[in-house]
Amino acid sequence: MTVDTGDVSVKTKNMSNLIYKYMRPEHLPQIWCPGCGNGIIMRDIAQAIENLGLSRNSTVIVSGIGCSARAAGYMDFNTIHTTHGRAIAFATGIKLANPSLEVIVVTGDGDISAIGGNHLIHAARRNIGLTVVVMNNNIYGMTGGQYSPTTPTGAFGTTAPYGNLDRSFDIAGLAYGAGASYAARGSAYHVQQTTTLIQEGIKHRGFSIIDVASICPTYYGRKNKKGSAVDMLKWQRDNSVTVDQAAKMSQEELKGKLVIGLLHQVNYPEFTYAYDQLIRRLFEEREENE
Amino acid sequence: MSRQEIRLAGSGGQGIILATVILAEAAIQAGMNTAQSQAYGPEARGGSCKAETLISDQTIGFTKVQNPTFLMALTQKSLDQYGPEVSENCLVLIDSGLSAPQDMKAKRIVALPILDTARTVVGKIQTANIVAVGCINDLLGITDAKTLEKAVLMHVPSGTEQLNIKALEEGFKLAEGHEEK
Amino acid sequence: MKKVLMINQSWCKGCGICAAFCPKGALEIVDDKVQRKEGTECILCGQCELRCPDYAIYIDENEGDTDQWAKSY
Amino acid sequence: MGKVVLMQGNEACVEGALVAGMRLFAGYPITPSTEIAEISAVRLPQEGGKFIQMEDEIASMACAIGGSVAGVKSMTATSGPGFSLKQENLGYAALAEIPLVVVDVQRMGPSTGMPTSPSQGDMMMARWGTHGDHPVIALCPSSVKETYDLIIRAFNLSERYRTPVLFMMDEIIGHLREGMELPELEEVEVIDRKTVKYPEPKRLPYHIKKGKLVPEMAPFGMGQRYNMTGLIHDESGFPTNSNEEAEKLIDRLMHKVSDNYADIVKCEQVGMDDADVAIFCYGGTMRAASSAMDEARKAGIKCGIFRPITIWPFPEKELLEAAKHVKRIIVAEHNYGQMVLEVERVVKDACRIDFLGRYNGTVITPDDLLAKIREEK
Repeated sequence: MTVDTGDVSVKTKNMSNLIYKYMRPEHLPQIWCPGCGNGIIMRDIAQAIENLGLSRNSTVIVSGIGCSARAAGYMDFNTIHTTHGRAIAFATGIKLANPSLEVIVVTGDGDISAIGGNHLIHAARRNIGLTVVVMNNNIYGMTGGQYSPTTPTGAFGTTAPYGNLDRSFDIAGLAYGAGASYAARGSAYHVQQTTTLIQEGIKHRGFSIIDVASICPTYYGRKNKKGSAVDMLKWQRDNSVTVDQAAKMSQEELKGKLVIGLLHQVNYPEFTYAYDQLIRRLFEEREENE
Repeated sequence: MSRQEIRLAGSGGQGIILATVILAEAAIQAGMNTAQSQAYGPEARGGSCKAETLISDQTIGFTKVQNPTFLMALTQKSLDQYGPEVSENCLVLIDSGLSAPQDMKAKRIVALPILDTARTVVGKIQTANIVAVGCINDLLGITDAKTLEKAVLMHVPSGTEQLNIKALEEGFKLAEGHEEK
Repeated sequence: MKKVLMINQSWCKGCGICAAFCPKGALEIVDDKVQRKEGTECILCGQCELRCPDYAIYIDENEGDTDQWAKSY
Repeated sequence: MGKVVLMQGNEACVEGALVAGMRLFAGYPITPSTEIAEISAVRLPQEGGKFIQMEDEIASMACAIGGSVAGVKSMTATSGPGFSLKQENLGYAALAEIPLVVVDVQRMGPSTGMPTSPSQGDMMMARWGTHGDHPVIALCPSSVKETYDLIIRAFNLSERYRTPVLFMMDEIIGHLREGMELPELEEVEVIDRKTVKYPEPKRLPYHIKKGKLVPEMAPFGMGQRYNMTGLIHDESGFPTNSNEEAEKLIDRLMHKVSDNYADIVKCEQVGMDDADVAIFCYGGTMRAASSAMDEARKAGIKCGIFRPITIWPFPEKELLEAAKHVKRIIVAEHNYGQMVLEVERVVKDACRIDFLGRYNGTVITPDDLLAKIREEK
C-alpha cells in the first residue's frame, strides 16, 4: 500500500504509516535508551498532527538541548535544534516572522524550567501562539542523571546524592500562573488522552503548554528504585487522577498523584495576531491621511 | 557665522538636550554643519545634565565641545560646575535668579529671566528650554526667526506647537533688549 | 483488507513495554527483542503500537502477499 | 543631491537597516543602544515589519535568529553587558549560517561599568567572545552618515556570506546627532536573500552549488523540510560525529570569510601618501584623530590616519603596507589596549608603535593625540 507523504509515494516497509509519514526513518531508531518515555510522547505529537491534518511544510518543530531536544532531528518537518533553554525564544522569532506557521516546541524539564524558565513565563505572558510539549522525566538525562527543577524533594540524582533538598516545579502550573492561555498535563502511559491534549493545544490560539510526564528508567528510575520502564508506566497508570477527580480530592489525598487533563484554558488575543492588527491599523491611518 | 561651541547645562527634565537638538536642527536648516551630543547622570529627573552643539561652516571632526564659545546655565548647581571651566571670551547666559561664581573667568555675562518668563508669561515652566532657544539664537545669530521656528516645530511633541511658538517669541523678546554685564 | 501485527526487530530495544501492556499476553521478549508468544491470541488492538517508544511494533494492513498474521523484519 | 537631515547615530542605524530590508527587530533595553529599540518599535510596524521586546538579551538574540530562519531580515542591538549575554547564540548563528545583524553600541565596562560612558572595550569580544572557532565580520562606523551606509552593508554582507555581522558602534557615534545626506533609494545596493527556487525534498540544505559561496537558504515554511542544528553537521544538516566532516565544516566557515578578504575588508586612509606618523583609529575615535591631524599638519607634522571600517577580519594587508611608509603608528582606542595587539601582530618591526588608550569614561581629545604626536622618545 502507499502513503501520501505530500511529495513522494513509496511502499511502506518496516514502520507504521504514521511513523513513515511524520518521522525521518533514516535517523531511526532514536538514540534514546530502551524504555524511554520520550519516544511515546514524540509519537503522540505525530498522531495529534495527523488528527489535525496539519501540513508538514508549514509546521515547525523547535527544540533546545537535552534528551528531549533530539526529537527535532527525528521528525520530518521544518526542524531546528537550538541552544540550551532557548527553544521558546527561537520559536518566538519564527512565529513572529511568519505567523502562518504552526510552531511546536519540544522540550524537557531542565531545558524549559531551569535554564529556559524565563522564556517560558514570558512567552506564556505574551500569549504567543506556540505549542510547548514538555517531555518531563524529572532528571537531566543527557548529562547523566543530575537533579532537575522537577525532581521531587528527597529523590536522588548524581548531584543529589543524599536526596534532593529543592522543592519541585509544577511546570504546567507555573506556565498557567504566568499567563499561559492553555495548560494541560499528560503522561507517557495515557497515550490517547495526551494525544488529545496536544491536539487541542495546537488548535488553541495562543500560548499552550502540555506538560507530559515522561519516564527515564536509566537514570531517574534506577537512582530512585522505581523499577523498569514497565514499572514506571504502571506507576503512572495506577497513580493518575483526572482533573475532575482531583477537584473532589483533598490535598492529602492528592499527595503523590499525577493529575492529568486540561488544567486551564482561556481565550485571550494571540500576540502575532495582535501585532498584525497593529500593522493594519497603522496602514489604514496612513491611507486616511494621504 | 564662525564656529560656535555651545554648551547648555541644567537639571534633567528641563529640556536641555532638546534645546541643543533644536539648535542643531536650525544649523542644518541654515545649511551649516553641526554635531550635537549630551552627557547625563542616571537620574531621569533632577540630576545634572549637560548638552552640546557644535556649529560650523567647516567639516566637524572632533564632536565634543572643548572650548565653549557659549554657555547657558539654568541652575545654580550647573553654573557653579560649568561656569569656572569656560574661558574669558565665552559668552555666558544665565537665568536671572542665579549668581555667577567668583572663580568664573568669563567676562561677558547675560542674565535673563528665562524660567520666570516660561512660568508666568508663557504659562508653563516646561517651555523654559524653548524660551532659552529664542534667546540663544538672538544672542548668537545662528539663523533667522522663521528657520528657527521650523526647527522648533520639527522637534516638539504634537499638540504643543502653539505653546512652544509663543515660548520662542517670548525668548526673542527677552533677548532683544539684553545687556551684557 | 485484513489487519496484521508487524514487528521490526531491528528497531526493538527490548524494553518490554509492549509485552507488559498487551491485554492478551501475546508478546514476549527473547534475547532483548520482542516476538509473538506461541499459543496466544493477538486481537490486533494496537496497545503495543501506542506505547512502543521505538516504533518497532505496529498494526498494518495485510499487503496480500502473505498468509502470515504477524510479520517480523 | 539628497536631502540633508539631522539624525542621531542610533537613529541612522535603524533607518539604514530599514532600507537594507530589516523587518524584524528583537531587543532588550540597555543604554546607550536603547534608541535603536525605541525607534525600531516606532518604525517597523509602519513598514509592515515587527518589533518585539524580549525578556532578556539571550532571548533577543535567539528571536532574531528565529526570524531570519523564517525568512525575514532580522536585527538585534545591545551594549556591553548585553553583548556578553548574546555570545552563545552568536556562535549558533555562525555555525548554522544564519544571516542577521547584531549591533553593539559599546559602553564602558567591565560588568555594568560606567553606563553611557564611551568605550571601545568590546572589540576583542567581537572576535573571540563566543566559544569555538568561527568566522567573524565586524564593522565600525565613525559618523552618522557612515552608520546609515554601513548598516546597509552589514545586512548585505550577512546575506552574501550567510553569517551574523557585528556592527560595533560606540557611544560617541550612537548618541551623536549630525547632518547627513539621505541617499536616493534607487541608488542603494540591497542584497536580498538567496533562497532556494524550487524546494526539492531530497536537497541537502547545506550543499553548495557549483560557483556559489554559501548554501542557498530555504526559509521555514516554503516547502523544503530540513534540520538545522548547533551541532557539527554535514551537508544534510544532521549532526555528525565524523572528524573529517567537522574539519571540513569549520574550514569552510572560516574560508568563506577569509577567502573573500578583498570584498569584505574596507579601510580609510587619510593623508597617508606623505605621512611620517599615522594615527590608527576606528569608530568614534576617528573624530578626534581628524581634528588632531589637521592641527598637526598646520604645525608642519606630516600626520595621516589609518582607519579600519571593517575591523574583523582585520585589514592586515593594507596596514602592513602603510606601516612600511611611516615612522610611527599611534594606536588610539577607548580601551586598555585591544586592537593595538592586532597592529603589533601585523606591523611587527616595520615601524614604531605607540599606544594611546582611554578607559576612564572620557573621550580621547585632539589635544591628547597632538601631545602623543609631539612626544619625543
